[in-house]
Amino acid sequence: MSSSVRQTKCRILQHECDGNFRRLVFEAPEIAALARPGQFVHLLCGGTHDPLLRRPLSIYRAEADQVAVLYEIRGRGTALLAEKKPGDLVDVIGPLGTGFTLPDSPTQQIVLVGGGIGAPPLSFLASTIAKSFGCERLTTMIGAQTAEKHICADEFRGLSVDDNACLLATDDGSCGHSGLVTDILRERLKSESLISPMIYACGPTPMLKAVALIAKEYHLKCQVSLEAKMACGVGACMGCVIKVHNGGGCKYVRVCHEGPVFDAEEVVWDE
Amino acid sequence: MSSSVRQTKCRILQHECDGNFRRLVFEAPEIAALARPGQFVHLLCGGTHDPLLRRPLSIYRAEADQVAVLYEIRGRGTALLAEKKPGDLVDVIGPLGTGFTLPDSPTQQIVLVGGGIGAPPLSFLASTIAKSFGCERLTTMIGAQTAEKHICADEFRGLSVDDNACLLATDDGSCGHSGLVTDILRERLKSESLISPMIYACGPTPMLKAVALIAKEYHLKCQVSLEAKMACGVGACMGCVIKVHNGGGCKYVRVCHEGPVFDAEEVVWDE
Amino acid sequence: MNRLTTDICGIQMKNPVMVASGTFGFGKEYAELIDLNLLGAIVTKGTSLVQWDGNPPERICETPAGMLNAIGLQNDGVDSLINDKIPWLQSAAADTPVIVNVVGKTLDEYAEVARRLDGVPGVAGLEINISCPNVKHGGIAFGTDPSMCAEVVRAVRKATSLPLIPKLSPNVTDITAMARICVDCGADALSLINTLLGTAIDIKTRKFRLANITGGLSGPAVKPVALRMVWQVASAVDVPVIGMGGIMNADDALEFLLAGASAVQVGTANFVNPQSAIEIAQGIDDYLVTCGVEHVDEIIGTVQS
Amino acid sequence: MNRLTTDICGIQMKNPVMVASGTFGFGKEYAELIDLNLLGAIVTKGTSLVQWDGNPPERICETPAGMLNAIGLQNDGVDSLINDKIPWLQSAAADTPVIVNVVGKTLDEYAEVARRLDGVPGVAGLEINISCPNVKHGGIAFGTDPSMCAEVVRAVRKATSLPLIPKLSPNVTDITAMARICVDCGADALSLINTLLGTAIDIKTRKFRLANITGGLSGPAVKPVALRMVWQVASAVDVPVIGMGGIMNADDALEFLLAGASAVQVGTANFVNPQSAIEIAQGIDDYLVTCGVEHVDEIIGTVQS
Ligand SMILES: Cc1cc2nc3c(=O)[nH]c(=O)nc-3n(C[C@H](O)[C@H](O)[C@H](O)COP(=O)(O)OP(=O)(O)OC[C@H]3O[C@@H](n4cnc5c(N)ncnc54)[C@H](O)[C@@H]3O)c2cc1C
Ligand SMILES: Cc1cc2nc3c(=O)[nH]c(=O)nc-3n(C[C@H](O)[C@H](O)[C@H](O)COP(=O)(O)OP(=O)(O)OC[C@H]3O[C@@H](n4cnc5c(N)ncnc54)[C@H](O)[C@@H]3O)c2cc1C
Ligand SMILES: Cc1cc2nc3c(=O)[nH]c(=O)nc-3n(C[C@H](O)[C@H](O)[C@H](O)COP(=O)(O)O)c2cc1C
Ligand SMILES: Cc1cc2nc3c(=O)[nH]c(=O)nc-3n(C[C@H](O)[C@H](O)[C@H](O)COP(=O)(O)O)c2cc1C
Ligand code: FES
Ligand code: FES
Repeated sequence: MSSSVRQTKCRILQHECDGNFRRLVFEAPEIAALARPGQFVHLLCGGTHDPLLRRPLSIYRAEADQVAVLYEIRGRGTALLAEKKPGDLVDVIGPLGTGFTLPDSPTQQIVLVGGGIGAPPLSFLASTIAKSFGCERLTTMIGAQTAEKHICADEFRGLSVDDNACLLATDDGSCGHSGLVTDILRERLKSESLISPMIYACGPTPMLKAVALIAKEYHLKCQVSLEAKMACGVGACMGCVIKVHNGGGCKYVRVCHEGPVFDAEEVVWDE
Repeated sequence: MSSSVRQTKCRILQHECDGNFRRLVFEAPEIAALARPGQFVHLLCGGTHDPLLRRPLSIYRAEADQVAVLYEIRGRGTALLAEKKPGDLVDVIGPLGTGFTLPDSPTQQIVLVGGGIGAPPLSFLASTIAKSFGCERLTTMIGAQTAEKHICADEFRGLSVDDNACLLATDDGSCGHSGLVTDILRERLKSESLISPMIYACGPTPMLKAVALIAKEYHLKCQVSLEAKMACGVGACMGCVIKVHNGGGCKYVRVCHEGPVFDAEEVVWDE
Repeated sequence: MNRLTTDICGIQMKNPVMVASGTFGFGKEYAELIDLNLLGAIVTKGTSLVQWDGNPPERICETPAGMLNAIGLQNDGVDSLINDKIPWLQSAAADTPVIVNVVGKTLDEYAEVARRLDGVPGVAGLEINISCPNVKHGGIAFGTDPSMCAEVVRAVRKATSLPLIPKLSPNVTDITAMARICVDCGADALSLINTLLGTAIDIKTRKFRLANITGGLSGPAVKPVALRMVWQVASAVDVPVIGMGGIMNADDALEFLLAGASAVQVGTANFVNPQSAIEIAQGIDDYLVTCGVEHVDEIIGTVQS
Repeated sequence: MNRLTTDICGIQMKNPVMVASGTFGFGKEYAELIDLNLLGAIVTKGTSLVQWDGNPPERICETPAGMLNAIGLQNDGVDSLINDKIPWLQSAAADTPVIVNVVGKTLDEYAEVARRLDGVPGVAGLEINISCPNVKHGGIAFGTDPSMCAEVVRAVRKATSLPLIPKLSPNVTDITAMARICVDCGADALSLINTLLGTAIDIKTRKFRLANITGGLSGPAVKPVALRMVWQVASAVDVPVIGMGGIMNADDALEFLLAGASAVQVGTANFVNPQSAIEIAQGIDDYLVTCGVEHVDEIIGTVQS
């Protein structure tokens, strides 16, 4: 059986602090070789029984023998992870989950819509798309609370052909559009500066829901990356489900296995 | 009410590693001022709920505004403590317990009998005795498994008037007497090179029991410092008891409050 | 902290955070480390008619996020409580009500302790420990057998006019049944949970870690079970419920209040941080301010399903 | 690892370390991370007669040294098990016996699942889940009510000749009573414990953290309770006992063996470290070598009081 996932104790190569965000780079040649944008790794943050479970983090970079994640300190697990130093080992399972499906045609317009800590997997996706198809048809729209919370803005700018291809929004107006990133999306579609783009979105659920609604309205293909509390991360515990449409009815599918990336129209958003 | 115990977050000043032993020095002026030989501090080793409880460590030095402990990594609590670095804070309650009662007369011979990790409180006691009465009548006998495990030998040597006043024993004969430290005690009493000394002992329970038997045989005053698993450390939970004689019967008393130092003849050793 | 005033069956407390029986001695042990007058109430160590020796050591053992204890209710008996400990508390912690935790090996013993405490100045109420898993004769059997439970509460009820707070055992199939029985027999409030019966083995010596073999599990490990039971009982009875089990910080305490507890007790947390109860009261106050709630009563039992 | 061979009511295992129901899917999920052939046995996710949807999310929640789950037994039903999952396991893990965890909402459903599994190649035994706290219709009621418990075991016993292993609920006053009933009704072995019923509240939203309100507590937090129950049951019945609840490493597993478990199951630990079960089997072997014990059987139930 060809294996697509690994558990390894990985040496930390870099661990940089940027405000409340951390950029963690570890040595993991096998995981790096297997990783696709939208997939995640499942990390042991502490060494004791409290907190007990692993934490899922999206893959932000997978190059040569290195994997990087970009995370925000949200609670005790990420706080413990943040204490680890270069040279320390971190127990990683990955790559996990079903990532983004790349566009089949290089001629289609592509728009990436990110919010907050949803940016890292989109950054990985953007660089993968750029490698395959170039940046010509790529537009990124990234929202954050404030200018300082724009974590991958420089990278997105680097992959944009002009200023119109990388658009920022902040809740407080401290940078780019003052308001929601979905305002920008809607405006661009309306003004037809974007025509029938393929949408990739990752960010807070309300943002994803708004993007999904816009996609539906304009009959656009849209992939969203969702979050859920996870235990196993590998599809065994059925703990991380979301509701999706299933024929006339609904069913629960696993964010860690069938997702975290789903077609927006599959997802039952109402609840 | 005059207070004799403090809870404070203390800054770590030094934390040195010597094989499996660690010497931890922290800033705690109030605790240092109150501390007496034989007392202990109760330390929070980790920051999570696992392990949950504090760990008791004997006070090894209390000078000016500093308190020092000397400990061995035995399990998860001490392993977590060992990770702390100078500058970190450690939550300390102390000084706790009833320490050694100093001899009332400077003319009496004094012998300190220590085993393994029992040496640190005796070192504190030795230096206190030396300050009050000088070293003339002080003899120390310290046992350990091997020469490397003799943790305070230099200090005891420094406080001894001649080679006969500081005697080492090792299980493997790698340093000093090959065998038990109690062999030395017994031999010295038999040869009358020690006459009616006051005995202070700290170390593993079998050693303490052997010392207590010798003391009884020679009708000597003997104080022993005992260990017990502790929860509160302040006398509230009744978790740390040992059995002592009580009139014709027995009763349970708290190692953290009535102890850790007891008169050897008080203790019910049979069990 | 006016927002925090709490009345549990007539016991007036300045805040709803009490210290739990057996984890705070008789107050004196912690008097040098915290200001006892800042506590909502002090619940004493279990007190019996005569002095009890308790169990042989080892009596405690740490477990993941918790601890086992098998103290066996070592205490000096009710007369020593009345003559020494209560008067001391009255002078040292005049602002803090004292609730006496009552234990017995027979119905008569329970009743007699309650009788002696009736009318003693400085005793605000009785918590009836029918649930200690570490006493062989009565204890656990009283707390897990419905008819024995009823008998104890009735007997104590007859013996005293003090507020009566049976303390329920979690080691039962249906804790609401026990709760209803207690209320029917005259309980003014209920405390829960006592400890979960557990054990631990030392694989090196191949012996049980506790001399008593089994002990009571407490600490954060038990919190989900305790919270579930408090929610069940608070939904099932009309008397105030005092919730406890693994409360380590204000967030934990607030979970219990939202689940329906009118007050909480802090136990094992005292060992980890003697300031816990005081910091928790402060943290509850902060939460109320942040949420714009005027009084703690307004959040009790308001969890949404 | 000849020292570790274990026979549980005719189920031959190369070691006494199984993976617990619901924590290992149907084996496939972990097949790329560990060698399934090194496991003592695989217990499948609870399997019902027809496909079950399970509970709405949130289904899980971390707790101190533990977790709550309210999966609600989402599964594809017994036919999918027989047609897809068992054949896959037979080819991928030929050396490892598979025990099917059976659930139902009625007596008939339990019996019918058992009947369909009778004689299916690759099914070594049935674990009867009478104790899942997350199913409303049957589940918990079967496992906590003595007469319903008896009925389920009897019904399943009639429907199959496979080894029958009821899985007991810890949410009872006297687990030995339930154990005896199961044995009297034809159980060949017993598994315990399933999860402890608990809950958790999000104080920010003031809602329960689980959509189902309550869930089952597992992980190291429950180990002392699980070990106590295993010791009680192993002392009370003559059939083999399979112990579980918070086993994270070989030391934990050895505690259960010393307490009287003939085999153990590893559940929540799989989430933390998928290698757990294999490392535990190795660790038990190391312990036996260190202690000079020839076979694991020799240490079972040898804890000294
Ligand atoms: C597929 C996936 C990819 C993710 N990628 C990233 C990423 O690249 N960078 C990043 O910073 N974060 C990412 N997250 C979220 C990250 O997993 C959580 O922030 C982290 O688990 C919180 O752990 P904690 O111990 O610090 O917080 P906790 O103390 O556990 O909780 C703090 C807060 O975070 C929420 N939370 C806890 N666990 C999760 C979880 N598994 N999913 C969502 N919310 C949770 C809690 O409800 C609580 O509100 C991802 C989550 C998923 C499911
Ligand atoms: C009054 C007193 C003074 C002490 N002074 C010192 C000292 O100066 N230096 C030093 O190295 N150690 C000292 N100890 C022992 C020290 O407290 C334990 O080694 C420590 O608590 C072990 O914690 P752990 O988490 O590392 O080990 P754990 O994982 O908890 O246990 C490892 C081993 O240590 C034993 N142990 C655990 N807690 C205690 C305890 N409270 N007392 C005795 N044994 C225990 C366990 O049974 C086990 O065998 C003292 C103990 C007491 C009671
Ligand atoms: C060491 C110890 C001693 C206890 N003694 C008593 C007691 O005497 N009477 C009683 O009713 N409960 C006693 N308890 C139970 C506590 O009061 C409380 O119900 C339980 O520990 C759960 O709360 P916690 O998790 O906050 O500790 C004791 C608990 C501990 C840890
Ligand atoms: C996510 C999850 C799902 C579970 N599903 C089942 C199940 O389907 N059937 C069952 O009998 N037990 C189920 N259990 C209980 C476990 O098999 C086991 O009895 C329990 O978790 C205690 O062991 P542990 O602490 O090692 O996890 C489940 C446990 C968890 C954590
Ligand atoms: S986290 Fe276990 S199935 Fe997704
Ligand atoms: S440790 Fe609590 S009384 Fe000694």
